[in-house]
Amino acid sequence: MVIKMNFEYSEKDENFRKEVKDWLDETLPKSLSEKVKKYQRLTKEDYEIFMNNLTAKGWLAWHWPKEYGGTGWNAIEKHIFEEEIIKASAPRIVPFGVNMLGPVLIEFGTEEQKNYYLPRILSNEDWWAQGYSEPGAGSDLASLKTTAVDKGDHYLVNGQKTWTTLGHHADKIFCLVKTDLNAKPQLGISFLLIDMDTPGVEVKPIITLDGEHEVNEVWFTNVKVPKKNIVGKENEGWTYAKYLLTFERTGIAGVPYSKSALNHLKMISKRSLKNGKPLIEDPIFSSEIAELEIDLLAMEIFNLRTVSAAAEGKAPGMESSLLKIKGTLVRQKTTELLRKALGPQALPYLPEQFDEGWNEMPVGPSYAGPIAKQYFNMRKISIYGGSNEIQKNIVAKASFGL
Amino acid sequence: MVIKMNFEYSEKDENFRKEVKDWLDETLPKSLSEKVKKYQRLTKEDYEIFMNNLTAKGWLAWHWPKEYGGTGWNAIEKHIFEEEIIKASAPRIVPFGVNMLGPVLIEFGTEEQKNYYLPRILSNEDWWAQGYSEPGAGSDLASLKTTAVDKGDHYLVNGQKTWTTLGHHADKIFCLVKTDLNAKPQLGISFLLIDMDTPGVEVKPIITLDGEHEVNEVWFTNVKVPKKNIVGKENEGWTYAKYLLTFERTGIAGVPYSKSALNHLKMISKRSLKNGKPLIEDPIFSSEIAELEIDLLAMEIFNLRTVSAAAEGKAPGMESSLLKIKGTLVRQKTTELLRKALGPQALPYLPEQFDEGWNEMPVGPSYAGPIAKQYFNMRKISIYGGSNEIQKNIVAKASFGL
Amino acid sequence: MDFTLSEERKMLQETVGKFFNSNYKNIEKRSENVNLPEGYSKEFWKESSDLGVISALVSPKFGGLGGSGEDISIIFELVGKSLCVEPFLSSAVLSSTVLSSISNPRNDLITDIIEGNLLISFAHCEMNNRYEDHYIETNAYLKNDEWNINGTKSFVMNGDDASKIIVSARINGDVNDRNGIGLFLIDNDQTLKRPYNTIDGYRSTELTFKDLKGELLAKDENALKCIIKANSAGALALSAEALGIMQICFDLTLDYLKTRKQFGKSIGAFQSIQHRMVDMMLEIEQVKSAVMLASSTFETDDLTRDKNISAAKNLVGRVGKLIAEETIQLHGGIAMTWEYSAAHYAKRLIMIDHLMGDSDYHRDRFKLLSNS
Amino acid sequence: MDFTLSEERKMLQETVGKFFNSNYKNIEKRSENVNLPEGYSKEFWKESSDLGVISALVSPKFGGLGGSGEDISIIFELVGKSLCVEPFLSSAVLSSTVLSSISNPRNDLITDIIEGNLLISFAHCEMNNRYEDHYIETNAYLKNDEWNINGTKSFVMNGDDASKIIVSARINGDVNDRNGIGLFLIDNDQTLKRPYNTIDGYRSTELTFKDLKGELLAKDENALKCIIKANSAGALALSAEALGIMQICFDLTLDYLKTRKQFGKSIGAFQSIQHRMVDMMLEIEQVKSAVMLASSTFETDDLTRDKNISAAKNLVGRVGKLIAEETIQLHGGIAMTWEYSAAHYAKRLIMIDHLMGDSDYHRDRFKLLSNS
Repeated sequence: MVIKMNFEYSEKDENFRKEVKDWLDETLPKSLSEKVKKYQRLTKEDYEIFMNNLTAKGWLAWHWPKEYGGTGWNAIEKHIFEEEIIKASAPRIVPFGVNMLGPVLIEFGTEEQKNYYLPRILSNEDWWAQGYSEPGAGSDLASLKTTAVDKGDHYLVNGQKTWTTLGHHADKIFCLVKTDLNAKPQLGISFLLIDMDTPGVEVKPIITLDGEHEVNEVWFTNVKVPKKNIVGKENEGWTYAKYLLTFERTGIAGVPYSKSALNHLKMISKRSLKNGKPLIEDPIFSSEIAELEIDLLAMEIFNLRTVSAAAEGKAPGMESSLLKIKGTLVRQKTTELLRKALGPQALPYLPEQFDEGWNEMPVGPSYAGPIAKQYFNMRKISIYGGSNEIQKNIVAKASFGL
Repeated sequence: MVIKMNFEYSEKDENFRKEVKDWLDETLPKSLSEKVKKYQRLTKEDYEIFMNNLTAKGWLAWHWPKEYGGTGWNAIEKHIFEEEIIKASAPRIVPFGVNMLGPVLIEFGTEEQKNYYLPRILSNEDWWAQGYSEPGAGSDLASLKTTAVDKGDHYLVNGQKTWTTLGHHADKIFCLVKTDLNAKPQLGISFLLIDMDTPGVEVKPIITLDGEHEVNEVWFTNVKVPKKNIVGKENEGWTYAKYLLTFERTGIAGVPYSKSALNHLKMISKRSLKNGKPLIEDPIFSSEIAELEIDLLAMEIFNLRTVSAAAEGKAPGMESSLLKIKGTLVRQKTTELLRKALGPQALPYLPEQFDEGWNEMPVGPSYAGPIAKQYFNMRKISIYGGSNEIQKNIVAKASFGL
Repeated sequence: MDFTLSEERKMLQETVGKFFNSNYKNIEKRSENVNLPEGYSKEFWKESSDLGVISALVSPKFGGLGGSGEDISIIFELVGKSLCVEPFLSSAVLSSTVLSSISNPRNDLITDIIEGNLLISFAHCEMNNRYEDHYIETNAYLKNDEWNINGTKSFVMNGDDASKIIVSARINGDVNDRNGIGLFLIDNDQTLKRPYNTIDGYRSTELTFKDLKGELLAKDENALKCIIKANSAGALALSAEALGIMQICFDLTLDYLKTRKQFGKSIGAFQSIQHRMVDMMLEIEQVKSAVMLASSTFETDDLTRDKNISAAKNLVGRVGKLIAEETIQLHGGIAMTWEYSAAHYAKRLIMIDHLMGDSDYHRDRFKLLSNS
Repeated sequence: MDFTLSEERKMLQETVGKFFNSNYKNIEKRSENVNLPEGYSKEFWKESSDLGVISALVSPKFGGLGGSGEDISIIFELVGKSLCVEPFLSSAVLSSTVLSSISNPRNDLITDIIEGNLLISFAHCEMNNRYEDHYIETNAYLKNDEWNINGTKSFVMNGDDASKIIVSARINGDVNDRNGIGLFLIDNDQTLKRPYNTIDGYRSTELTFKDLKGELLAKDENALKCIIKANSAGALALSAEALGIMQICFDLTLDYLKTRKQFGKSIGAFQSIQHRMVDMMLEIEQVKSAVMLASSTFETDDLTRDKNISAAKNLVGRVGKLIAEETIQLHGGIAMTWEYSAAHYAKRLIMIDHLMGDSDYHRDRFKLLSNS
């Protein structure tokens, strides 16, 4: 009765990992992965190169069922895939079309919508953006103010969305809009697909505290949207939005990101000097690294447990929220220690160095440039996608029976 | 216009400090301060020796106005006095009569009550206990269940009080009781003085997690209490209780306790070995001590600022709550580091060693015996006297205007 | 990958869980055992043996029926949930690990332990060696072909009732040398004993030896290897025990928050309390993960074994403090009382950090092993 | 004891506060100054001089009107509240401290600084000396009775616009020796400059010297003493600046919590948020206390001065992180944007820990000074 747990990947899984790795080795341009490694700004084309490669390989829709052109992978395969693309420093797969809208259309779209939109997502013909958040309605979508008024053959949309990531690259946006103004919060909301080139749609950049332009405001002024662009039933958009929010998220803990940041931290701590000696030999700094590494090690197992359960068909419940909380804290801690490791070298800020082709001498070691910027940028991960506070509320409500 | 702040005590204050110190040197028995230093159990007589000395000197009622036999000291003098008695390892002044009931009687008592009770408190003839908390009503006194029913010439009291500190030594107890059963919470409460030897009063010990008997349950079964024993008006006891709760508390941060614990910690860290070297040379352990010392240093100034403002007649508001919170955290942290410093030496538990006259060889160094016990005992300080959570609620309500 | 419980595991967990539960129903029952002359229940110990609980902690190679990292974790998670004070750690884990790891394993003695007939304590700690594997002041010398041992061992769990003691002693070299250590088996009847209870209710003893005859079990490299393995096995067992305790602490606190009312609503309805409960829950999941990892790599190479065990024990130390302190704080006064079980769980949880290396020790060891 | 503000202090605080406020009304105005060719507003700097703000940072002994620890704290708390980017720290604190602490104080230069006619930067930091006072690679040698300086200085605040530079350089000994250090005054027109903005909006420069002639200001013991005093004065100024920033962060957050609604009530009504605000408030009071103590002992013996300043700067580093991170987190997305002031306060607060010694450096220094 000797009892053993098995933490190893199966041979099938290991083969799959090798296939992903080899494919990335072969197809991912070195110049592109270098840009990612150096935290340089990615152009729309940079994303498209990688995503077109994925399309060609049939791996773009890694979350979709096979019958719709997806991979049909189980949770472990998805986990391995995600781990490898991060390890290879590939650009991220822009999720709004393929990972967010796709599953909603597959579940709730009309045949016409599926036939029209899904192939365009699979071929990267459409670049989608997400229109959920509004000023005054972040984690709490119940207080939306953007309205869509029924005008017979179309809706007339007015309002403002915000935090629209990469919205300046997008052709289309899926939005939550109020269609019943008299309904209670969370009711009377519809899920609407809008062409960005419709008259009255305006995209305004938001510059974040690190000086970067990644997110946007999207303004709607008397925008006419054809009625067939509604997904599912009118006034039931909340259901579809929730479907997305609870959608299985294997990568939510960001383990591979934290692992690569931890390695980077160790490298930098070996090169940074404190009193003439490598910082990694400082007993206190190395202890902070060690406890972070232990937290990450435990979280990796926690994540694998959840992935493994998902592969067996158990939908993760509060685990997703707990992993989101811990994952963001661990990842933020790596950026904090990276910043601390640099000492005064973290101060210089040369925004031009993040442009492609910049080849001046940096101030200080070349790895120093993006570190402080990255620390401030990463403050966002505990805020967006349901802030950590919201996650705690969800866990408490779901698990405590209080 | 060179600007200087003055953090020094005035000469008058320094003279006062010397007077207190000299008096303690002279009158406090060495055997008694040794017991306090060794965390040995104090008998009723131990407390009385010190308090009778204070009475003789006219310093027992250090919080009272001069006209009632008090000292009339200002906040700085009170602060100095408290600091010195703690530094001298004197027993604490049992506060229930002199520091708690006294001020309430002075403010709200009848002439008869004042004339009868105050001299008995001043002479240590009566040993008072406090009857506020009940099972199910700790920090929230509004849900009291002990009742006092008006029977013409007396009240008939039934119910149970708990956490009654040193109640097993007490002759008398002041209680909050429900006199109007139909009133809303916080209303219908009266402030009643009860003789402990009245038939129907029963004291039962509560043994705390460290194995000690300091607190008690007090049960009332059909206890007859004369009507003249009510303080102030019937059903307005809440006002008097609040008066006590907001009563100026200079010592709330426990700074001198933490300072002496910090010194003890440094001493033990010098003697404890880690890999053959004194623990104090361990960079991480010494850093934990250093940051604790810095927190304490800042808190000492914060406390002095509050004391100094009080001496000028400004009643401390949220400062009391903030000092209570930080004071308990710092003090608990000292007990935690003391425990950690010992390593496995913290394990042995010889309850008999805390009895007077125990003179066997301890297990391990003589300082080790009380440390773990003290750590567990000190968990109470963030719970009682209004838990830290309650203090935060108070500050939020009073200061944020939310 | 397989994180689910096998059928065998579920069975073991269920059977032993029921058995522990029926014997450690409540905290008074535990106090009775604590106050027995031996500091534990000989009866319960014998029954544990009959049920195969001790056997489950020992590998079939040495006459047991289990002994994997997972077996140890399953049993000790239950030990934690019941706060058992029987000699599972001292005799069934530490001593049997030494006896099975020496060059010539002593299956005879292990069998006696498994059958509940013999108690052997492992006397390694000393007043000054804190948590070190190799810092040893007790010494042994050879005279007329016989080993003689001198010195004092501290914190010897169940060292008063054990018939035999395994003693680590220095044969040569400086107190802090990694070489020159020997392991000896001695009879406990001639030792000078100073038994006492620990603050968390366990029986421990100071043992003094004056020219006491001992049988050499291992020396030099093999001896140190055995000490390290025993201490690692102990740290794993304690980590699993702590995990069991944390789960009970969480459940007790949650129950309390549901029933206790303040200002007209249950305390658990307060958001700040809920968020703290989520933090606790999250960290317990982290500990569970670390214990699972350490268990699953217990039989691999020494480096991986010790690194993962150190990760687990370090996390247990940090999270244990959080859980113990929050359990008391969120309960308020009630968890400060002797008669309520939460106080005893919290005490044991805190004191586990004082056994087999605290969070600082294991963080440093993890650091060392990560870089080697 | 007297913790209240004297009339003079109140007046200074009020006058300077009003003046700063009217010039740094909002974050756009600050961005304008940041983007000026010199990285700050020469006009505002001159007006500050006319109003006596620079003078308030210098002792009457050297031609100023203030210069006590309290003066520095008052001014820099206001610098923090306005996020001013003018050379108060580089020229008015660091350089004037050196010039007044050398054996033959240079009142002439100090007067020029006070009058706003001369900017002098203090070039001590190097790419590899982290926060150390004495670790110096830049070197100086004597040739034909003239001092020549070679090396590169990093993170020289306002080092592009300054006319003169005070440079620390090694005359003899190893990079890490406490002795053999010299302080030199050089003209900045022949240095090789690599100016840049820092992430928190300040102008800094890398300066390279090739056989550059310099005037010796101090050497050996006196030089090190001056460096330590300048860095301590800088750490005090930064601590007070951080205190000012923390107060603004707290106020901005509280305001936001009152106006922003979620799930039908203002966010500030959520208890878990309130408790976190209390933690912030409490720690800001702690920082205020530590800064007051450090200010009041600035003119005592060096040991007390440096110990209390290290206590303050260590606490500022720890609490600064808490306040900056909580300010962003409790605001949610809005504090992540460039156009909202909280982001800039948070950035400066974090980066203050990267100047004049971080929390780790000052904890270690406090430890050292406590034991001496």
